[in-house]
Parts: sequence; structure tokens; C-alpha cells
Amino acid sequence: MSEIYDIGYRHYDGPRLGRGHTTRALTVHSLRGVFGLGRPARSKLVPFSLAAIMVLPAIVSIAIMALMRRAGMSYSGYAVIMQAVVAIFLAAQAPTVVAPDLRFRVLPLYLSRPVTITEYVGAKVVAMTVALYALLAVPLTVMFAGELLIDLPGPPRTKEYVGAMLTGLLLAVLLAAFGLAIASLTPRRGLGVASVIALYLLASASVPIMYSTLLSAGNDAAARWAWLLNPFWLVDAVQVWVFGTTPNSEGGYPGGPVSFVIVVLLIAAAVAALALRYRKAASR
Amino acid sequence: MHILDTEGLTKRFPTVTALDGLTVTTGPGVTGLVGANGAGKSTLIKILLGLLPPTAGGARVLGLDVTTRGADIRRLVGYMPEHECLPPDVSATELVVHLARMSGLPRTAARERAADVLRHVGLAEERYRPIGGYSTGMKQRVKLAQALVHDPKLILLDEPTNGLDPRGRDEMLALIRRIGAEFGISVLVTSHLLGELERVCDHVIVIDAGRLLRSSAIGEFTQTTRSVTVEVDEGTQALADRLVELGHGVAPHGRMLLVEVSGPDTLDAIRDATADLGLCLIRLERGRQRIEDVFREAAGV
Amino acid sequence: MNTVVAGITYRALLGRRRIVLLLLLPMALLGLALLLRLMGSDDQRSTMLLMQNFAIGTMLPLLGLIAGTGVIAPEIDDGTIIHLMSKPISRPVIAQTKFLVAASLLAVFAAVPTYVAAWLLVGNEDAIAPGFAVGALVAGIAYAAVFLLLGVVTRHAVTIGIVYALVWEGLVGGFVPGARKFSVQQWAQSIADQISTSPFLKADVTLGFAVPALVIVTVVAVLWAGQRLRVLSLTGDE
Amino acid sequence: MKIELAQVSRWYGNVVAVNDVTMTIGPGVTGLLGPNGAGKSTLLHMMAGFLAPSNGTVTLDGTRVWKNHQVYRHIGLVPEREGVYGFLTGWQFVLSAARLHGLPDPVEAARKALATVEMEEPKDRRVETYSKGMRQRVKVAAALVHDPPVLLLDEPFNGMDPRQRLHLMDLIRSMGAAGKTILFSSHILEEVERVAQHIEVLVAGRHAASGDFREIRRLMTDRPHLFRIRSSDDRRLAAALMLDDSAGGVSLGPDGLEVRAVEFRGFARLLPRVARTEGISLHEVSPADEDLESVFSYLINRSS
Repeated sequence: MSEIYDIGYRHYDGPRLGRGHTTRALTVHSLRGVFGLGRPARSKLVPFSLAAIMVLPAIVSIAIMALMRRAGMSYSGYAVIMQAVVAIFLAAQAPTVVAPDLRFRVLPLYLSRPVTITEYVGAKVVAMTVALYALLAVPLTVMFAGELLIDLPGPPRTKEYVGAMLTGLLLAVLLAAFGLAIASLTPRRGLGVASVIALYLLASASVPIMYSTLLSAGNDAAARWAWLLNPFWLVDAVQVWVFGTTPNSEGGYPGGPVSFVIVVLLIAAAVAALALRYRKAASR
Repeated sequence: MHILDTEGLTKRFPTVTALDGLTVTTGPGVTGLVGANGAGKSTLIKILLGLLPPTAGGARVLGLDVTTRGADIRRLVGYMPEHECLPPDVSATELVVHLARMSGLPRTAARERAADVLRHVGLAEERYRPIGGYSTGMKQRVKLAQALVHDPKLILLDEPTNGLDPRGRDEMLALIRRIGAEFGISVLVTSHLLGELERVCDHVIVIDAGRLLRSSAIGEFTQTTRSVTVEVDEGTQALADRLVELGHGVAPHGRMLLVEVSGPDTLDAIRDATADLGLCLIRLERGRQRIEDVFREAAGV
Repeated sequence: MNTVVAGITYRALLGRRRIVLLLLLPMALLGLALLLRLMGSDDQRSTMLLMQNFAIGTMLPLLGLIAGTGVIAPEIDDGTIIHLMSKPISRPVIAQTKFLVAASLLAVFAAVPTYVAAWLLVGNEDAIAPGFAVGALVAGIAYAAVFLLLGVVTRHAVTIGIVYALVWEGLVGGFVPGARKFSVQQWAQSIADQISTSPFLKADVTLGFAVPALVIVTVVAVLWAGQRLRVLSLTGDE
Repeated sequence: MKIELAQVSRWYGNVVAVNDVTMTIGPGVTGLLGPNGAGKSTLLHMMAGFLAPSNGTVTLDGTRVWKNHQVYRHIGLVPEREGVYGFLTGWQFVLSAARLHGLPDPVEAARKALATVEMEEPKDRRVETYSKGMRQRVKVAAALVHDPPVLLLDEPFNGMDPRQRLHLMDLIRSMGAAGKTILFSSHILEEVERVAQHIEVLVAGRHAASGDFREIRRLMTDRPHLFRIRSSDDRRLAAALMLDDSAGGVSLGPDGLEVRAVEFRGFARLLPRVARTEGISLHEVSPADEDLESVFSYLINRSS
């Protein structure tokens, strides 16, 4: 029996899923965007090269553990040592998460759907956080897996690994919120990259100046505060407070929860700035 | 049920009043919305999508109140903006699938519908290439596809033919007509050209300075012009003179003549006059009223 | 120099968000200087650290990048430069005017704060403050020219500029002494060294190399930018 | 003044945007017509000195346009792309144009130009708050501020509402009548025919037609053509028309008659006569809408 089927317009009567689904889908989409998945090959170049550079020390570390039978790099210091790479990743990729939607005015296409500004911004922050966290967590986990397999004498450094993973998450949230807040101020990607990197350089270039001069003036206690100007050392200070790890800075940090309070305040400020920025963008 | 209805809808901004007591209803089918540039049209669309609260009055879309049911409205409505809104570095497929999911469609359904809809709007192999390389016409199709992909009950098309050349325009208008008739989706379409809307709309709303100028079925619209346009290639002046001689109202309209129809014999008079003068009768059409004429009447020009 | 072009350019840079970046960096410098002073570290060693690492090493190239590309790249990017280019003004004059605007902004936002910061710490001791201020001024002028050219030549001016300022001047210059010879920052230090008599300051590049290099780079970049503007096609999008 | 193009071509790599075009644009209004992507913008950019011809020369009254900023004393340009500083007010923008031209009384010139496009009222708002039509008019004002003898407009009506369109059309017509050389590009036939006496047609980069609008139109319509006709008695009219050779094919549908005319003008002349002879009232006669691209490609194919 022959039949010609109707391939005309079909109505959709399947399910229409709620906010959880759309927000999740947007998060995944943005995350793919960070790594250039589903985009031309050259969009993948920067994120994947940086990710590869991030894993290199972990592999070298495993090699040291296997061949020389001694502990490799510390988990708690990984983010601080690799901070330049993480910062470049943030500067290069944060603008790709927010700038195109502003520049090419894609935002109205989202807002004409059941997606609210809050969900949109939330998804972007989560995506950037996950991307940064992956950048940190993958090498840490690779290194930890290596340590377990190699079975060095003594117990594995499980507590340090877990601590590093948790503080890594905090660092990722802080960097993501801040990076996106700055990058979203301009629809121009180049200016966004410049702004993020400028702010990071500003922070990190001031630290040694402050620290060494204060130290030479004999003011050790004040000198320790200098480290908190840089987000990587700031979060390391939280790690020292919570997990009792060795500080990755000369002379340690000011004690107590103050660093944690600063991180929380900074995250809140960045999220508020993002919310304000997008409320304005939406009303246009 | 009305597709949309507004009552005394007013929106004031610090410097301008975009909508001023607009009361209008539309039924299913294709509805045209025309109006002078300014805040009016885009403001109305934003209010209808529940993205902007009205200053006074109210509006309902598909029976849902715009101030309280915005999210539900946006689930059932598709929107094609006037401005460019496409990221250049993703493909049409990637974008449309993504936006389908943003409307709540599960992944599989989003893929299938995106493929279907892109086919319906006439994007073939191009759909896998980045949008940056598309022509204006193709971009307009992508914009239309993303508005259709979640199978809305109503779509709002803002200047869908803007920037298109005649062929592109014809194809876009044919698509809109199909959406309204064949797909069974109600359409609200804005345009600067009434002639264009005449070809696709069942109903036309004209607003000016935020106020309703006219809202009526397209039939009434065309009925209101009691004139025909006549085109005869050469000898336009001779024909005009002859018709004036016979007591008909004639006005030049570009290359053509606008002849007032006083009864059935007017048409016969035109026929006979062209035949007598040995002219080519290229066009004899019911007054193709243009939007500018409506504004002219309103301005009392 | 055309005053109308200059006026529009100033407005474009100072009237919008870019001014936040232009202000942020010198404010940070002054803030640091003030902090050091309050902490009692207002000695020559700290001043050198602040000047070399922060003022010349970080702030100046970033400001140079923002001002140098900012005076022209966004206009080329969004096509607004057509307003200037469709007037009976020679394109090299447009480029020169934009260069002067960028250079003047760097004088105000980089050289002056550099002077004030150093002065806050050590006053006019050993002519450190004027030394670095003049160094920052001259290097700022060179940066303005180089980044202006970059803004005319490529649409990726900011990225390339960052790579130059960070990777070449920062990293490569740090490890490869030879590369330091071709670094605007180092030339700035040579000039500072010449003016200042402080024993803490020791430049790597001789003045005999730095001064001609600064002049040549600036002049060539401005002239080249003017020539590139003459043949700039605005239909790059098609 | 006259703009002359001599064997001008422009290519981007292997893509030829403008292909061997020779034309002269003299005083009066000239429409540059062609479908999207035909090379209109590229051609206008070459005339405005923003693009070097890959081959051939573009001159304004004998002087080369490329790399010659002095030509802008005589040219006013309205580009298609935005090209307006959003952070300036309309007034500042037009005034800056007047100053850039070095006019003796820039304030008066700017005031006059803004009045010409009826933009006095919103002149103190920043351009970024303008609608597209307002931006377009501010661009026109900036182009007119030095009262140039030559005006180049790239898609000037784009984004304007009917009232603004009408106003600009009147403005262009009157300036053309005053002897200015005006060239404007468009892909909308209707727009062009209401303003321009002379047209130049580009199709796929080639110069497809040139001359008086009516004559070209006649050439364009002189080909097998479809008519839709409604009358008091379609069936009888169909039978009568079929007797003549000029009506190639006649078909009867629910919406009336469709006639494929072999000879366009012959049929158009025949129709009223036959109808009168048969005593049939004509209710509607419509030539099927002209599709520019097909009409023009027909022109090109025929001439090659």
C-alpha cells in the first residue's frame, strides 16, 4: 500500500517544562560557550590550551610521586601557584559568556520567553563558576587519583584534597561573579577582556609592593593584610582558617574569619552589580 | 476568546507618552499593526509580552492578564524583534534548538521542532553554517523560526519585511499568510506599508501618537477607498483629461491615476476611454490604500 | 590638529564607561602611595617598587592601551568614524588629532598621578618624582602612538595590545635581557634614571638608545596610522 | 556636478561585488536600484571615496575621488550603517558636521539643516535615544549641512515611517529639481519610481540597465507577463481573449482569469477593446507583481 505522508506544519502538544529545565539548559549552553563547544574551532583554542596548561603541573607532580617516591605539589597551593592561568582564563572567557548577548541584542529573545532576568544571570554565573571550578578541580582530582594509585608511604592527603576542592569552589564563585560583573559592563569583548585583566593586575601588582614595604617598615601584622588584595590569596586565607593548611604566602594571613567575610561581601557586591546591570539592559 | 484585548492602555515615560488610552481587540488570524515611528509599537509589544507594566489601563493576551500572567503569556507567544538579534558565530540550528529549550521544550522535541520549523521557513543546508554569513533574508527567516519553534498560539512579528528586497518580501509575506492560515497560529504583524499588510492581514489596527486611529477588518479598509488606481503606460495625461471631461474625479498618483468610483459605470468609462485612446490598460485596481493616506486623513491634509 | 575631532574624541572617552577604567588605575596608584605613607614606608626603596612595578609596569601600559585604542578602535568598529572621514579633513590630521587626545589623556591620567604618588612618598628627594613623571609622560606618548596604530590596523587591538604589554614587556622582558631593549617601559625608566639622582634606580637601557627609540616609534606609528586611515575601507562587514 | 565611473570593478578575493560598471551620474535624482547583495553599497562606497576600486576610476567632475578628502566639500553622504555617535545630541552631531566642514556660520547652518529634516524638537536629546527614523533624519541633516551639490544616500528610507518617508521623498525631489546631483540606493521599486527620473540598475554586480525610469520599465515589462483579471463575465472574456495571439494562455480560476501575455503591450491594448466589444465590465486588472530580481536577470540574459 502506498501513501504520501503529510509533512506540513505540526503542532506541538508535548510537555512544556518549567523554570528548572530552562535555567539548566541555559547553564549548559553557556558552559558550552565558555569552552567554545558548538562554535568554530578557534573559539576552543584559548580555553582548552589554558585548561591543558592547568593540568600539566598535576601530571608532572604524579611523575614525581611515581619516580621519586615523594609527595608532589600541594593541593592547597595549586590555585595560588597557577593563578595567572586562571586569571587569563577568566579574562578571556568571561566576556564570551555575557558580551555577545548584549552586543548582538540576543537578550530580548530570552526575555520574550519564560526566562526571567534573575534566572538568566543566575545561569551565567553558575556556568562560569562550573567552568572555573572544572579548571581547578580536574588537575586536583587527577593528582589525587595519581596519589592513591601510586600509594606513597603514609596516609593519602585526603583532607588537604577535600579542602582544596571546597575552597576551589569558593574561589570559582568569587571569580565568576566578579569577572561577569565587570565583563557585562561593556558589550565589547575586547574592552571586557582588558577590564578584567586590568583589575586582576591592579590587585596582584599592589600586593608585593604593599607587603614588602610594610614588612620593611617593621609592621608585620599590617603586611599580612596586603595578601587579601588578591582574590587567590584571599581565598587561600579562607582555606587556612577553615582547614588549617599551610599559608601559600610569606608570613601568613590575618587570622580568623575576616577573609571569609570579605569573600562573601565581594560575591554579594558582584551579584548585586550584575543584577543592576541586567535590570537596566532589560528595560531597554 | 479574543487573541488580545486592551482597555484604556496607557504608558507614559518621563519624556513621552507612548500609549494613550488604547482600547482595541483582535480575533484569530493575521492582524496588522501600523503606526508612525516612535515609542508606540515597541512599547505595546513589550506590554503584551508582560515585560513592561502599563501606567494605566490593562491588556490581556490569549485571555491572560499581562500584569500578572506574563510568564504564562511568554510561554504561548512567539516574538520576532525588529532589530538584529542574532549572534553571528552560532548556526541557525544551534540557536533555534537552544531557544526552543528556553521556551521549555525537552531536548528531543526542541531538535525535531527546530529542524521542522527551519524547513518551513525555507532554510535548507545553510542552517548548519554560522549565522554571521547569512544574507538579510536568511537572517529574517532565522528570526521567524525562533519565534515559531515552540508552537506558540500567537506570534508578534515586528517589521518582518524590513530590509528585504521584493522577492524576499513576497516570500516573507507568503510565509506569514501560511502561518496564519495553514499553521493556525494567530499573528500580529507590524509594518510601515499598508499595501503589504493588505496582502496578508484579516484585520488592521492603526495607531498614531499612542492613540487608536482605526481598527477594522481588511475588507472594510479597502472598502473605505472609493477609488481605483489605473495605469496605462503612455498617455496617462490624455486619459486623465478624458475622464475629467466625463465628470469623474481624477488625481495623479505617481505614474498612475486615482479615479474616484461613483458607480459601476465609472469602471466602464475607464475601459472605454482607454480603448478609444488606444492605450494599454496595465492596471485597474481597487484603491490600494497606503498607510500614509490614513495618516493624511488623520492630519486633515 | 582639529578641535572638533578632538572634542568628539574626548567626549567619547570621558563621557562613557571607559573613564572608570581611566580613573581606576591612577586612583589605585594614589591609594597605594597614600597607604604606604600612612604606614610609614615612605622611603626611596618602597617608592621605587611602587613606581617600577605599579606605575610604569602595570598602570602605564594598561592606560596606554585603553586610551590609545579607545580614541579610534570603537569608532572603526561601529562605523561612526565615517562621520569624520566624510569631511574635508585629511585623514593623517584625524590620526594626529586622535593621537594628541590619547597622549594628553595619558599625561593627565598617568604622568600627573605618577608625579603625585612619588611626591607623596618622598617629596622632591633626588628628583625621583619628576624623573618618573617625565618617564611616564614620554612613554605614555609612545604607547598612545603604538596602540593608536594597532587600533587602526586590526580589530583585535585590545587583545594584541595586552599580549604585547603583558607577555613581551612583562614576561619576556623579565627573563630575556635583550628583549628589554625593545620595551617602552624600559625606555621610560632610562629617562627617569637620567633625571633622578636616586641610588636605588638603575636602568637597563642607555639613554642614547631610549630617546631615539621613543621618538622613532612615536613618529612612525602616528604617520603610519594616518596612512592606514587614508586607505581604510569601511565595508569590512560584507 | 557629475560623478563618473569608468570600467569600475571591485572584488574581495574571488568574490566580485561590482563588475565592470561604467556610468555617469548628473544633476537631478538618480535611483540606484537592485536586489539585496547586488553591489549597490559597494558602488556607493567607491563613489564616496571609502573604498578603492579594484579596477577602473571614479571621478567627481574630473578629479579622482579615492584618497582625496577635498571631494567632501562637494559631497554629502548618508551611509547605511548607523554612523552616528550615540553619546552626542542631535544638535551636537549636526553642529560638529558644520564645524568639520569649516563653515563660516556653523550654528546657523546646523539650525537650518535640522529644520530641513524637521528635527528641531528632539535636537537636544542624545542620539542613542532616537528611533531609527530619527537617526536617519539626523544623518541626512549632517549630510546637508554644507549644502553640497552632490548627495549620496544609501538606503535612506530604511526604518522610516510613512510620514517621514513622504517628507524625505519631497525633500529629495525638490533638491533634485534645484539642480543638485543626488544618488540614492534602494531595492524597492516603488520608492525609486516616486522620486527618481533616472535610474541605474545593478544586478549581481553588473550594470543591468540605465536611463529614464519609464523607458526601462517598459523594457522590463516587455516580456511574457502574467495578468490577473476579474470582470462581470470571466468565462466569456476568456473565450474572447483566446482568439487573439497576444494572449498566450488563458486559465479560469476561482479568483478570476489568469492570462499569460506573450506580448505585454499588445495584450494590454487589446483588453479594454475586447471587453468593450463584448460588453463586459472590467472589475480588476493586475499585472502579477514584478519581482525585481527575475525582471533584471531577464534583462541581463537578454542583453548578453
